[in-house]
Formats: sequence, C-alpha cells, structure tokens
Amino acid sequence: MHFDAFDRYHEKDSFLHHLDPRVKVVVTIVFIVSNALLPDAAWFGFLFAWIFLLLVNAASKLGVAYTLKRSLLALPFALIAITVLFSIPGKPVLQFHFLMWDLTVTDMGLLRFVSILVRSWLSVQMAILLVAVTRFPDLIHALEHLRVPAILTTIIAFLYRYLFVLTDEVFRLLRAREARSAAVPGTRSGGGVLWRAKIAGNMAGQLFLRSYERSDRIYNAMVARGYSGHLYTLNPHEMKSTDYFATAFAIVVIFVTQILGRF
Amino acid sequence: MPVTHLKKQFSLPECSGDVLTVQDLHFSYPDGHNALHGVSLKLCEGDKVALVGPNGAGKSTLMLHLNGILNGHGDVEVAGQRLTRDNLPAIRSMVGLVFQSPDDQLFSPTVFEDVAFGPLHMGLSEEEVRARVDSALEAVRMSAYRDRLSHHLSVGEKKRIAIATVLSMKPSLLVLDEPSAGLDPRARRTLINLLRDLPITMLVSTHDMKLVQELFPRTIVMDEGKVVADGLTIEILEDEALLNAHGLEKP
Amino acid sequence: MPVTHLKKQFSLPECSGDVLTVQDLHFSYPDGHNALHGVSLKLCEGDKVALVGPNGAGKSTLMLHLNGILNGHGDVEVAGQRLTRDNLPAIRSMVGLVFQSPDDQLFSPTVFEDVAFGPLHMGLSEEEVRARVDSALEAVRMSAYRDRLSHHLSVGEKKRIAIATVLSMKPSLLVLDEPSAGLDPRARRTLINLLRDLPITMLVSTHDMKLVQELFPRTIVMDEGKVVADGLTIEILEDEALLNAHGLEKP
Amino acid sequence: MLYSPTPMHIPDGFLAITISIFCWVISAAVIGVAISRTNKSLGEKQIPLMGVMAAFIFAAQMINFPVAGGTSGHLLGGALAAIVLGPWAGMLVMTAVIAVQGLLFQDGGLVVMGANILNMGLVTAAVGYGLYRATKNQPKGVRLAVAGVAAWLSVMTGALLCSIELWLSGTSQLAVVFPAMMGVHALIGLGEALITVSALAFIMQTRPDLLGAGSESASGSSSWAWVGGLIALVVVLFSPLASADPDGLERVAINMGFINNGLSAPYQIIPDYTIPFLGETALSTIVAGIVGVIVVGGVVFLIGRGLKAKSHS
Ligand SMILES: Nc1ncnc2c1ncn2[C@@H]1O[C@H](COP(=O)(O)OP(=O)(O)OP(=O)(O)O)[C@@H](O)[C@H]1O
Ligand SMILES: Nc1ncnc2c1ncn2[C@@H]1O[C@H](COP(=O)(O)OP(=O)(O)OP(=O)(O)O)[C@@H](O)[C@H]1O
Ligand SMILES: [Mg+2]
Ligand SMILES: [Mg+2]
Repeated sequence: MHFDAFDRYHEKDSFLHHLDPRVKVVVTIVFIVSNALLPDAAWFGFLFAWIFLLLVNAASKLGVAYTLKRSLLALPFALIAITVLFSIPGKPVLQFHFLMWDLTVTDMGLLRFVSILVRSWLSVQMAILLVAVTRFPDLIHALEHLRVPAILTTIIAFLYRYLFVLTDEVFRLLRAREARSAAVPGTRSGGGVLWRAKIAGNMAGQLFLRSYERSDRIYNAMVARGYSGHLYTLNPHEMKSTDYFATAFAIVVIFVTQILGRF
Repeated sequence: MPVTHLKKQFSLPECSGDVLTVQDLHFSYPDGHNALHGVSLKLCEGDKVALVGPNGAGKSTLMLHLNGILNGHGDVEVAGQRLTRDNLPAIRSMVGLVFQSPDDQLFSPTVFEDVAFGPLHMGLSEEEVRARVDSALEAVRMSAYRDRLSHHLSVGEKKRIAIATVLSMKPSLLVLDEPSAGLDPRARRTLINLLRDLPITMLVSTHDMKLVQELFPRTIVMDEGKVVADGLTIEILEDEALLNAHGLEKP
Repeated sequence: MPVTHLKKQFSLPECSGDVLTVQDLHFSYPDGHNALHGVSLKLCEGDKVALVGPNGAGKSTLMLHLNGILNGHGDVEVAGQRLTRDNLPAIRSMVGLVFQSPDDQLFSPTVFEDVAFGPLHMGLSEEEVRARVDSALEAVRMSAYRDRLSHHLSVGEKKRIAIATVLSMKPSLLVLDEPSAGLDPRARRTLINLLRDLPITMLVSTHDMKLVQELFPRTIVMDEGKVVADGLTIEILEDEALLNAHGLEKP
Repeated sequence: MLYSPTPMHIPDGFLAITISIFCWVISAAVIGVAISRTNKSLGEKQIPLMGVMAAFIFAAQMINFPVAGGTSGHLLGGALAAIVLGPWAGMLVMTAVIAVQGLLFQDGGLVVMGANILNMGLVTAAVGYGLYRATKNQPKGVRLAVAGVAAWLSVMTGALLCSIELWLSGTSQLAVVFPAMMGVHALIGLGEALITVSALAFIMQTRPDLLGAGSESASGSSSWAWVGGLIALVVVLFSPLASADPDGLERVAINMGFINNGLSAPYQIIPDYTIPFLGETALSTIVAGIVGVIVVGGVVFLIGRGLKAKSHS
C-alpha cells in the first residue's frame, strides 16, 4: 500500500523546476504577503498579481488547470467570511429573507467579501505551485538555508519520511477494523459511540507505542552510523545567476502590483 | 519477459456447495494501477487453498475484495450471497480476513478486548461474546493469554491471537495474508499445525513454498492480476516452467 | 524443555588476523531480562558466518553490542582494538550494522542523504562523501536510485539501499540482522547474489535456513543468550538433534 | 481521501497582515523558548523521537470513528502530544505537523501559519499539558478524566483564538464567527477528548513507564499547571461573556482601535502618517506589526526567563 497520493511534486523539466528552492520559497511568501497588503477592491493589483501567477504557472509547464483544480481547497473556509456581506455599512444591493433573519448585502460588504476570496485564491495557487515544482526534501533544504532552526527542519524531514510509513500503518489498522466490522442480519450492530471512540483511542495508543519504539530503532540505526547528537548535512544548492534574476524580476513585479493596487 | 498468461488447467476435485465464487473480477487502484484483470475462482466447503505469486501479483488486492474492503468490477459470492453494499456487514461476519502484520490486527490493549471486537460489533449479547472469545482462544490454544496485554506478546503468539480475532466471528471462510512471514521455525511449525487442525475453509496467500507443499492440497498461482494456474499442489510444484515463469521456486 | 547448553565443538578453519573477537559477553536489559549469558566468538578476515537461533535467543542483542550501541560486561574487540567509550566512533566506522527493517535504517528523505549519512558523520570531506556514496550504490547495483525518495522504493530495493548506507562507511565487518525477511523469492535471490559477491567479512542473523545452506560456510547457533554450537554449516545442518533442540529445521 | 482539513486551518488571505505578523511573533518566540528548552532537557534521542512523533500525530489525525449521520470524530492531537512528550517537545512536534500541512497540502496558509501554529499547536499544548500536569499525584482515573477535560478545552481555546483573529482581521463578525466556531468545536472537542483519554489509558496500561516519573511526559515544570489553568480560565470566562454580548465586545474593540467597524481602511493606528504612493494602510500596518513584535516579544521573553529561573531553582 502506498500513500504516494501525499506527494505533491510533479516531475517536469521546466524553468521553475530548476530554480533554486530558496528563490521559490521567498518569492511565494513575498507574493502572499503582497496579496495580504493589497487594499480591498484593488482590482488592478489583483489582476496584475493574477497575471504574474499565470506567468509563473506557464514557467512550470503544469498547465492552468492543475492549479485551478486544487485552488478550490480553501473555498469552504469562505463561509467564515460570509458575514462581511451584511455587516459592513454601505449601499444595499440585495435583500432577502433567510430563516428568521432579514439580510441585506451591501456594496461595501460585497467588495470586501470578494477581495478576501481573491486574496486567498491567489495565495493558495502560488503555494500549490511551490510544492508542485519543488521536491519536498529540497524545500527542507531551502528552509535550512533560510535559517529556520535546525531542530525544526530535522523534525520536518523525519515527519516527511515517516509520514508515509505511519499513514500506511494507520491505513492498515483502519482496514483491519473495517474487515471485522460485521453484523448479523436482524441484530443491531456497531456498538455505542463511546465504545467506538474507545476503539479509535486504542488505535491511536497502539500507533503511538509503535512509533515510539520505532524511534528507538531509528536512533540505533543513526548511532550505528556515527550519529552522536549533532546532525551534518550536505546542502546541495547553489544560487546561480538565473536564480538572482528570477528573484529580482519577481520582486519588481510584486512591487508594481502594490503600486497598481493603490490607484 | 514475454509470458503467456493462459490459465493452465490442472485436475481439480469436484465440489458442490460453493463457499466462495469469484467471477471475472477487475480492479484498478485510484492511481490507475491495474491490479486485477479478470480473476475467477471457486472454493468449496473444507478446501484449503494456497495463493502464490510474486510481489505485486495482486494477491492481497484479491483478498481485500473478498469482504468488500475493495470494490472492483465483477462478481463475488460468499455462501451463495452476492456481495453488495447492503449485505456487506453480513458478508464480513462470514469471511474472516487476517492481514500480514498482526500488529495491525491487534489494536486493543488486552487480548480479550481484541478477540471480542468482532462479536461486540455484531451486537451479540455479553454471554455470547464471552463464549465466543473463549472458544476462539481455545481453538488457537491461547486460552491462558486471555487477559494478557497484546503489545507484549511474541510475533508467533500475536499471529495466533490475530487468527482468534476472526475465529470469534465464526466465519465460514478464513482468508490469511502471508501468515508465516517473520516467524522462526518453531513458531512457524506451531502455526502450520494450527492451520492444519482448524476445520474451516481457507485461502492463504504466501511466499513460503514449503508451507504450500506441506499444508495445501490445492494451489492457485497468480501473476500480474490474473490467475495463471489452479490445481493440485503436487502437480503445480512439478511444473518447473510454470514456477520459473512466475518468479517462484520449488521448495 | 531441559536442553543442555554445552557448546558443541565442530571443526573450524584456522585463521590469523581476527576481525572480531567477543569474549564472555553478558547483558541484561533495564527491565532485568537477561539476554546474553557469556557469549564468545571469533570472526576471521573474509569469513561469512550465519547466526541462527529461535526468536528471543539474543541474536539482535549480540549484534547491538558489536558497535557499542549496547554495553554489556565482557570484551568486544574489532580488528584488534578493544571497544571502549573512546574509540567508539572508530569502531562504528569499522562495523557496518544493518537492521532488519529497512524503514528504520533509511530515515532520510532521499537515498543520497541516507547513504551519505555515515560518511558525513565520520567527518569526511564533501568530495570524499560523494565518492563513497557513488561507490556504495555501485556495489549494491543501485546507482540509478541516487536521487530517489526512500519511501518510493520496494522492500527489496530498500534492503539493498540499507546495505549501501553502511558500505559507504567502508566497514571491515558487515553485520546484517535478518536480511531476507519479507522478500519474495526473486528479491531474495537478488540479495543472495549480492551478499555472495561482496568481498567483506560478514555476520548474518537469519531464520532462513536455506539461505544459510547456500551462502554461509560457517554457522553459529545461539539459544537463550548463549552460543550453543559453532562450526561448518554442512556439519551443523546434519546434526538433527541439535537443530530440534533449538527450534531449527533442516532446509 | 482520509486526510480532511479541519475548520481551524486558516488559509492565506483571511487574516489581516497585522494579525498574521502578530501571531507569527508570538509563535516564533514561544517556539524559540521551546527549542532552547528541548535542547537542554532531552538527550540526543530527541531528534528521531520528535520526528517520528510528528509523523505519529499526523497519522493519528486520520484515525476516526463514526458518530452519527455520516459524521465522524477525529484527533487534533495538541493535548496528546504535549501530555506524552512534555510541553516543549509537544509544541515543536505540533509546529512541524502544522508546517507540513500548510507547506505540502496547503491545509492552512503560509503567511498565516503563525496563527495556525499558535491556535492548534501552542495553546492546545499549553492547556492540555497544564491541566494534566496539575494532576501529578492523583490516581489514574482522575488523571484520565482531567486529560479529557483538558483535551476538550484545548480545542475550545484554539477555536476561541481562531475566531478572535478572524474578527480582529475584519473577516467576520464576532456575533457570528464566535458561536459558530465554538459550537462546532465543542463537538469536535468531544471526539478529541474521547480519543485522547482512551489513547492515554492504552499507554498507561501497556507502557506505564512512558507516562511515569522520569519520562518525557513528566519533564514540564509545575508552573505549567498555572499556565494551563490560567488560559483555561480565560476561555471559560470569556466565552459566556462573548456569547452574551458580542456587540459590546465589538464596540470595545472599536473604541480601543483594534478594529474599525469594517470600513475600507481597517487599521488606523497611526492615522496621520502617510507616504504618497504606499498609502496609509500599508505603512500603519507595518508599523503596527513592528510595535506588536516588540511588545509581544518582550512579554514572551520575560515569561520564558521566568519559567527558566523557576525550573532551575
Ligand atoms: N493502494 C495502492 N495504490 C496503488 N497501487 C497499489 C496499491 N496497493 C497495491 N498496489 C499495486 O497493486 C499491485 C498488486 O498489489 P498486491 O499488494 O495485491 O500484490 P501481492 O500479490 O499481495 O504482493 P505481495 O506478495 O508483495 O504482498 C502491485 O503492483 C501494487 O504495487
Ligand atoms: N528493549 C528490550 N527490553 C527488554 N527486553 C528485551 C528488549 N529487547 C529484547 N529483549 C528481550 O531479550 C531477549 C533477546 O532478544 P533479541 O531481540 O536479541 O532476540 P533475537 O534472537 O534477535 O530474536 P528474533 O529472532 O526474534 O529477532 C528476548 O527475550 C527479548 O524479549
Ligand atoms: Mg500482499
Ligand atoms: Mg532479532
């Protein structure tokens, strides 16, 4: 059983795939910060940011559909922002009755709501592109270069490696439970909610012990190869001139976005 | 390696009341991998059948279909009932599936709770549950382990408890995925004796050709999602060309 | 089971420069379990030795002593150097230990990082590390896998990479704990060929008696924390009384 | 797919940049303390242990149990992680989990990750561990019961913070987001409590040494009981207050200048200072961020010093 479904990296031979991971991480973050800084209803800014996104997408050879499809992920969260439609004073554009409330959508409210959604939608697509064109181990290297504390990057590296092993284990546990979730026709089956919760808790406990003991074995394997409390890694990345150019270009574009967003 | 996948026909004993019928089963994993291409087989009351084949042949995938954990195209019938969404829970009480790693099977702190899971889920009464746990543990000769912590048992002991967890559901068909993997010779011998003595129809996938030779009168060979041979074990083990073609070895 | 644990003496080839000497090693786990009661053995340059015995015999415990992960009472000497706290790093570079589960051995995201781990922690230069990774992958015939992600590999591939992770440290002794467990016949065959061709002293624990017969001229039998027999494999495999007493079987 | 996002992972775009930066600062400071504490207290085994435990939490979040009508209970794991690994290690583990969920699965944004770490990783660990730590010498039944309450409260605390952040960002109205988030998480928290308790019971039964004296679990100092208790108290007091009079709170916040009743320029902390082409919003945002950084950094630094001094004495 393989949970390769977790891998978001898409092998392609594109400009973006060959870019230094640090550049990709930094540009992604600056882009998202820039979106957050754009005022509401900064349509030119949003448009320009989107054009930049499409450009980046083109440089990734993944196709627009790739990011579009995945970008809907954050959509359910939009529900949380729905109240701004009604709560911000402005000209009423729509009035309707819902259950026991009379609701009025205002123009300002609508602008704000759409702005929130657009910001989120643009940001999430850039994040999607980032992991689609960067192998996760390279992403971890980038974080190391960017001075994220070593202990965190190491935990993340282990997490990434054992994510697959442990989710396989969980999956097998769930399957074993499912295989024995039987019923006799005519009898009420399934047990009570508390009992079912207890079984789930047992599975978590079981998984914990196995993970704990596994970490002991891993430690032994590390010690056997010379580990003594300090981790050494080779950082295989070097910034090339294209990397610097790409960074400069992206920063300029994002700066222009900010200016456009304020007209 | 150009292998012709015509199913070899070997002689098979006649049988009446079928415990299991699989007909033309096809299945692809969500990632598109085509794991089963039209598998058909029949098991009769009391049959003990080995399922062999190289890694990735589709043995485990087939087994997961037998109680509806996976759902391919084609027919699976257990004791005459066609497997559908509605009778899934009922079918699950008839097909006892034991996976390779006993650690996955044993998710409760004590042996008792694990063996009781199936019967409890079936909604049986407390006495009935207790009676079933006792007789299941009896069958695998682990009655003394009833209140032990599963976590501290040896692999061989865990394997036997794992079998008890499905025996307590009184299945009419026992399906075991690689039961002997990782056992030392002594534990393996104990397991072989146990399987030999259990009076129940079983289908057992394994890489252990010696186990096949000793225990199973009939063998099914799978490769690349198909049944490539089905017949008496003694005949199949003599067919070196067949064994070599499918990455198997004579014991 | 009253078994007399006198060490059986079989004929052994003479040897000069010892790669490994263990003398009267005793060890108890923190919970009080006495896992080793006076183990003594010697390996010579080029020896390929099987270590067999039932579950719980102490094989893995012994192996963990060979590069100082565990510390019992008694002497362990590698290439003439007595293992002490001070020369631990040096000893660890000489003894390559490969554990049973390759998932525990391969803890880095990519194959390259895993194989480079040992050399990096020996403090070698970057070029030297790269050269060693390449030659280790070459030795297990997995050069093409250098930049792959470990979790994408099959069990057989993982096993071979696990061996490469210690070969990159250029050990003078390779210690493998149950290398063939869980492999299908084809992957097992590949592994056997690999081990046969590696020109290095090795001690291999296993339950796979057929592997023992095929690959190792010499066998050491352990049970209950002691060496109960040590000698030529052909002689040991003929001694049915010995095998039975220690839960082993002739292949 | 088994892996399903919970309503607490805030995506990018939903928080104001000020709030995002503010949360990042708090989180970074706490993580900094956690790193220095774990470096000291745990041996060299900590690296593989915490790494595998992070994977464990991630995987354990997939274990579910059917409740009713197609819904199911899950684990978030902050309380459990802190209880079994100790508070600091638990926080680092949760940080790694949330980072990977954001980075790899876009489950939660990158710039708002500070907030997500704060809500789901840091306060959950503090509350969960703190209340559990208070039961140090109690019998097993009491410890488990308290652990259950702690797990439930940890989820509620996270939800509370999450709704406050959304509200202060002008993304939703307190009167709506607060009861919605707290209501949903009161149920999610029940699943959390049940799974946490029985997982702990399982561990107590099979490997009591992992939760006993001398284990990582016992590594947190007793002041955690105060920290956890205090946060829990705030939640317990604030929640009725907020549900009774959300509009009142909103007025208070507006008066204090935290939010501006949703007008198009929401942050006017330093209203007079503008530069022509950046506009006042961006600048005041940045300045507010810097002020926040300094204030919160100072507070956390002092707390960290205090805790350190206490545990050394
Ligand atoms: N979850 C999955 N997603 C995609 N492909 C899968 C999945 N599980 C198995 N496969 C693939 O399906 C094929 C059949 O796998 P299966 O596990 O049934 O083989 P098997 O005969 O049981 O092998 P083994 O002897 O190694 O247990 C293999 O190629 C395998 O890689
Ligand atoms: N961490 C531990 N704590 C306590 N006892 C242990 C520990 N690890 C192993 N033991 C016990 O020590 C004994 C020797 O175990 P060991 O793992 O060395 O056996 P083995 O010969 O490798 O067995 P196997 O063939 O099953 O791998 C066993 O009785 C085992 O239960
Ligand atoms: Mg299989
Ligand atoms: Mg062992």
